[in-house]
Amino acid sequence: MPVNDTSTATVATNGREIMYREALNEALREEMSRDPAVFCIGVGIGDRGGSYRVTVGLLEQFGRKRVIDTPISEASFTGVGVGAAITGMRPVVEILFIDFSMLALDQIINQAAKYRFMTAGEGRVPMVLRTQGGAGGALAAQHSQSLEAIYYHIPGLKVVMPSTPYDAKGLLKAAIRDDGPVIFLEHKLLYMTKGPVPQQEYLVELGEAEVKRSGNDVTLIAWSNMVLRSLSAAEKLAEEGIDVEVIDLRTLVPLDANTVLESVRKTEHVVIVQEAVRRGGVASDIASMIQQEAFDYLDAPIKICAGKNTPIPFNLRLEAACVPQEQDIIQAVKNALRHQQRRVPPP
Amino acid sequence: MPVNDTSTATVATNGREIMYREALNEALREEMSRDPAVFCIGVGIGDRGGSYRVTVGLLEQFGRKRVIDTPISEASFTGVGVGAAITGMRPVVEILFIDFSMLALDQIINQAAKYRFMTAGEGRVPMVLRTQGGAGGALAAQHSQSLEAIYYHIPGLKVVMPSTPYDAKGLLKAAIRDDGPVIFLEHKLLYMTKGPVPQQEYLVELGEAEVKRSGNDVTLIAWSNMVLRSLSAAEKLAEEGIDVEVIDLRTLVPLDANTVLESVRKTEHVVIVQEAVRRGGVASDIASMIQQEAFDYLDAPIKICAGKNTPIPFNLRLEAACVPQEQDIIQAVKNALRHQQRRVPPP
Amino acid sequence: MDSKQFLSELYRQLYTIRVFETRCIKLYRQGLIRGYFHPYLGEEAIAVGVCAALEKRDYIISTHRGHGHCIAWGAELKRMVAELLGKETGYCGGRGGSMHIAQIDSGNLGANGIVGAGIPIGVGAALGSSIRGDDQVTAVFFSDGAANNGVFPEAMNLAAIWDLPVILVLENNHYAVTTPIEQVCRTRDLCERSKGYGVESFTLDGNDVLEVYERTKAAAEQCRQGKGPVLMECKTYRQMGHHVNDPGTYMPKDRLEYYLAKDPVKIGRKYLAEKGDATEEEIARVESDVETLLEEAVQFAKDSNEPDLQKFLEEVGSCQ
Amino acid sequence: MDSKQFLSELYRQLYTIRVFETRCIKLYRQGLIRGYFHPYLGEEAIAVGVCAALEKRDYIISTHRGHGHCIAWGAELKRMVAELLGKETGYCGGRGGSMHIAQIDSGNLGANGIVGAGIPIGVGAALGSSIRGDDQVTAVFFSDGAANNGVFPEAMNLAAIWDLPVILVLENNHYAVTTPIEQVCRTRDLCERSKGYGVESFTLDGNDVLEVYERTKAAAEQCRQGKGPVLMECKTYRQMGHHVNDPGTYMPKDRLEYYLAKDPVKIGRKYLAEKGDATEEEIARVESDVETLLEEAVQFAKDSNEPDLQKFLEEVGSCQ
Ligand SMILES: Cc1ncc(C[n+]2csc(CCOP(=O)(O)OP(=O)(O)O)c2C)c(N)n1
Ligand SMILES: Cc1ncc(C[n+]2csc(CCOP(=O)(O)OP(=O)(O)O)c2C)c(N)n1
Ligand SMILES: [Mg+2]
Ligand SMILES: [Mg+2]
Repeated sequence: MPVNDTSTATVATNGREIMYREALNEALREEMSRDPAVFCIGVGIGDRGGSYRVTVGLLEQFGRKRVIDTPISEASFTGVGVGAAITGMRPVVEILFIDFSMLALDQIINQAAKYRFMTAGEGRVPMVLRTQGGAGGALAAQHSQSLEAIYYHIPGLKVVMPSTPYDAKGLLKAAIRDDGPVIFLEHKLLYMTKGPVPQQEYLVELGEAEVKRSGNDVTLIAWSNMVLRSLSAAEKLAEEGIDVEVIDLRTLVPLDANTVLESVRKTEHVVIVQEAVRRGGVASDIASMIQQEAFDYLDAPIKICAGKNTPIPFNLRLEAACVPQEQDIIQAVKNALRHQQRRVPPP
Repeated sequence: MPVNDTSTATVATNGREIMYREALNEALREEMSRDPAVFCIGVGIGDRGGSYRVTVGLLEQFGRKRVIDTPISEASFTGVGVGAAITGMRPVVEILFIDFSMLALDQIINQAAKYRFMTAGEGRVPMVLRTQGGAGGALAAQHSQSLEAIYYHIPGLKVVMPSTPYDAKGLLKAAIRDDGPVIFLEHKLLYMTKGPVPQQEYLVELGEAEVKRSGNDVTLIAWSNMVLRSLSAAEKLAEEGIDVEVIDLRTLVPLDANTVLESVRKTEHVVIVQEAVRRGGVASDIASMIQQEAFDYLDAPIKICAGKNTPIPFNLRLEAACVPQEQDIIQAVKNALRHQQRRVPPP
Repeated sequence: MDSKQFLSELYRQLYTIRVFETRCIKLYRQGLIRGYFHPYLGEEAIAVGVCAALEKRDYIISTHRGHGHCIAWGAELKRMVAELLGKETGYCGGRGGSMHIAQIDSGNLGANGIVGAGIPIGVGAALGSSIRGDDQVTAVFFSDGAANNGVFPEAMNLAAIWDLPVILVLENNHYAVTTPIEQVCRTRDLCERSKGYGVESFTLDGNDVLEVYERTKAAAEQCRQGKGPVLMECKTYRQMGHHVNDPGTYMPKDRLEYYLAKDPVKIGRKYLAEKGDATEEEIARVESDVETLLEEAVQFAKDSNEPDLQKFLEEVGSCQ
Repeated sequence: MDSKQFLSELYRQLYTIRVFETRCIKLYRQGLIRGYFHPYLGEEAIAVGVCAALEKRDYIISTHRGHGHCIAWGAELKRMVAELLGKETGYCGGRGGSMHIAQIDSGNLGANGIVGAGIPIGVGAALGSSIRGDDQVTAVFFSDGAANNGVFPEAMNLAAIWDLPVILVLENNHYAVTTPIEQVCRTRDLCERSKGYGVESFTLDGNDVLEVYERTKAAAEQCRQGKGPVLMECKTYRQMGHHVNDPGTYMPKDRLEYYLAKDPVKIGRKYLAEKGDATEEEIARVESDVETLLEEAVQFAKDSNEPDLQKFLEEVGSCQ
């Protein structure tokens, strides 16, 4: 029986640290070993082991029937995943970059997301779509987008965005076991990051945020790669006496509103950090939810620290300027706290 | 010289009332007559005159070279529009239902939206993508979506959603003349609605909201079909002594934040009405912008009245329950005002 | 199954689809059915021939013009009519409607409102069978218009390179709404599109139920032998416009008459009479049985409840 | 243009691409170029042959492996290198990089990071020409992998039914990253995929610049006559891995050696020497001229400024 828990602390790691991509690889191996219905399909995942080496070794272990290299036919192999899922399989479809998933959105939005609903619950699409987004490394406008907001808006889809190896593994396993469909979004800058991952099997349930750092002055909400940057910003701010609580949403849908609201009611100040462009992003939605549910607790406007409103440029300096950096987050927190001071009458 | 104005009042209509779809038809005719670079392309727009009869008569007037019926190849004929636009044409691409535009999102999001940016401003994509969304008439889950939030989130796209024949005509003409790309979103329930449209040529500039009803108690923000419902809700509320200001955004990108904020600072109460599902919708973004820019003016949480979190069902009663109705809007306004009363100390 | 019984069964199916569509068009005109309704009139032999040649364990996947596929696959008429009427007792509890009817437990994976989208989904069902090692075939129905959606060649290629047991049933009724196939295709036969993918294909008379049946039988056999997909282009014609409300005035009279003369239901009736040696009386009994069943179905649907609004809202509310 | 001058020009182009790629790979290894870099080494004859056969008024559209197309179309080396280095003076002011280089005013509509996406865009350029009545041809470059994106058949069909002046230049280098074409295609020749769309197609030796040139000339002529698109499948092979960092160990040695022996630059040199009667000295002069130009370009790029951050932020800030 896997431990069904949500915090890194509970399962002893015995000092084992592995990379995010290795954690994902373990999740796939374990689930494929456990359940013959699970299979992987995508471009370059078999012989090549995946562009980011997440699926390395799976072909050798599970064979060509269950680790399927496809032609560059994103729309169709995603649709193939949907069809296999409907008929009892548990496909893990990989699309190399979230940017390319734009080719497959009919199958995701019109088919996978709606099938269960349209069939009044008779149909199920236990499919995981793994893909990867974010800026980093001068990959330019068509290989750097943060597009989770598109999936977030579609009823019927779950959206997962882990930030640590521990969460990546536990959430991917849970996603594969979920009735789905689950959009599982990785970040290209996270694959090589390391963290503790226990030997023992465990799951991280979908829909549970984690307070990755507790604090009293301001609630900082982030997901995916922005969690790491937010945590280091929080350490810097601590040196200046600002005590930041960092919440890692981990799952965007279902959203763990309780954890968020509880923290907001405590700190009365909120910063949401998002790599995606601000307009129409997930941060806006969370802000709108908070102002509705905790209006009387807010001492200052919710501050959103987000990507610039532009496609990502090739040049590395410009690229960096388009995405929240540690310094931007620090500034956002200070701005969030400053508003309050304006409202306090001078002594 | 067309009158370049934004309010229905300015241009005399001499009592002429035409339908929304007729207004769009006039816009296309006028722009195609004016500029030989403008052409229309889509499924069933020529011989059939369009599913909603917007393009009726264009084939006869402009011939097959400029009114092009296509196979069911949404991704490619949208891409064809992009290519034609890059090389000096001004295509108006029609996709029958916004739901089907999911097939063309690579061309819209990865190509059209980014081309100008990636070429450092050298390239231009003066293309209009006309499509149509919303629920109505039991068309079920794949023909009823409100997906403007997807386009709204993508830097490089403009998004227009007119609610009246007057705006439809003036905005479509402006969209065709714009450097683009412009996503022009119509609503299936609006095509047969009538309104005053002057004989004289005019444009409605992109990026200007219109106060369609002024009031002092609460700011109600809406777009597309929800404007009509909001206006009738406002009339009902007026009978109960609640004075609602109704803002029709008309263009979602660029967003006319000034008009919105000015109203909010006056009324101190906000309701945003959106047909799309709430999670990740445009309303959330506008709410987050308002709470940031006018935090100290708000007397109550911003209330969002949105579609239910579900694909649209076939059955008409269920369908109606999924989309804000007049009664829901009335209730939302009352709720928005009620919060205030809780904060006022009892006499 | 002896020939008479078999031919009688085929005819029963053909006739059922015919009267189902005819009757439901009436319900549509009476305002009892709303939304889109794309009649299958004139194409009945394809659904019936294909489904008769498959096994119970197989899968089919359908289109926006899908009532015929459902019926030929064995759907209950009462749950069909109920779904078209948007009732709680319909196959999708009134959530789906004409364009989304499915009967998953039987292997009918459902209709689709997106033209062409069912093709990769069907290929995916076949991939599942292939992974599991199950001896199942998937028949994917689609029409000429769908052949212009890029997922058709894409998904056909996937089926080809993985040798998947898929029968691609191209119901070439020569129109996509009002667009004649000649306007959107340079070649005469759409099945030629499979050649560049190394996929066997052929045309056949889609109005002849026995021809459809025989060719499907052979195709299914090939599929089960692991030889990969087969594309069957069934030439046919709609007997009316694209949609209930489309008068179809653009359809040339002589073409329409040619196909009306080759009416698939009449052909099936003739087979039953001539090859099956059935008497006029026996045939009339089949017909009246079908009519009775259908009237019961209509009554059932009319008597059924609308979906419960409160329950629906609770379901929706509990979803994230 | 007399034959010697013409062959010399072809060779100059071939050699330019060769040394450009080789030099820039060095810059990549030195960390001066970042992001993706897909070398065109071994495929030079296709870009050069195709572009030489077109007119200045024509259009080309390129791919992620696009440096060769740009150079053959006449791009300035210094602005090319500058773009790869992400400099302000690059063709896209450092915004685009290798995968998005375009030179729109010259008719090069640009590279693309989405495999296959350029195909409909190119067809759109041709549609524009056709609407305007301009006598322009559009050459669309793409490789075997892109032929599996549904937009290839979709867009080819559009070009076919509207008789658009499009040359579809399929650079079959037999790989999509590490995926060999045999693994994702049942047929030997990808050009067979055009048959089902009524589009003329043929294979040719993509390493032979004169063959590419001649066949393109003829195809362009057909296009200008209004006969619609032509698909040319140019057989070729990469001389290294998919990407600068890909050692390409999966490429069978004998295949690689076969193609290395058929090196397009060597073939072009031989043509110049034999058909063009150029002396070794003359050829060496072409080569050294190219090398000088390239070194100047590299220096120019190195000396150029990074894009101005403040200006960029103002641009972005002023956008909605
Ligand atoms: C992707 C997509 N584009 C357009 C439509 C609108 N539409 C509905 S049915 C239809 C015609 C389909 O033609 P065909 O595939 O030949 O099927 P038939 O109606 O002949 O059975 C069209 C264009 C759609 N539903 N989906
Ligand atoms: C739609 C899409 N899918 C996947 C990729 C990742 N990718 C980049 S290049 C490439 C291989 C392309 O192969 P091919 O079209 O043969 O071009 P070649 O590299 O051989 O020139 C892949 C899969 C992409 N860029 N776009
Ligand atoms: Mg058809
Ligand atoms: Mg290739």
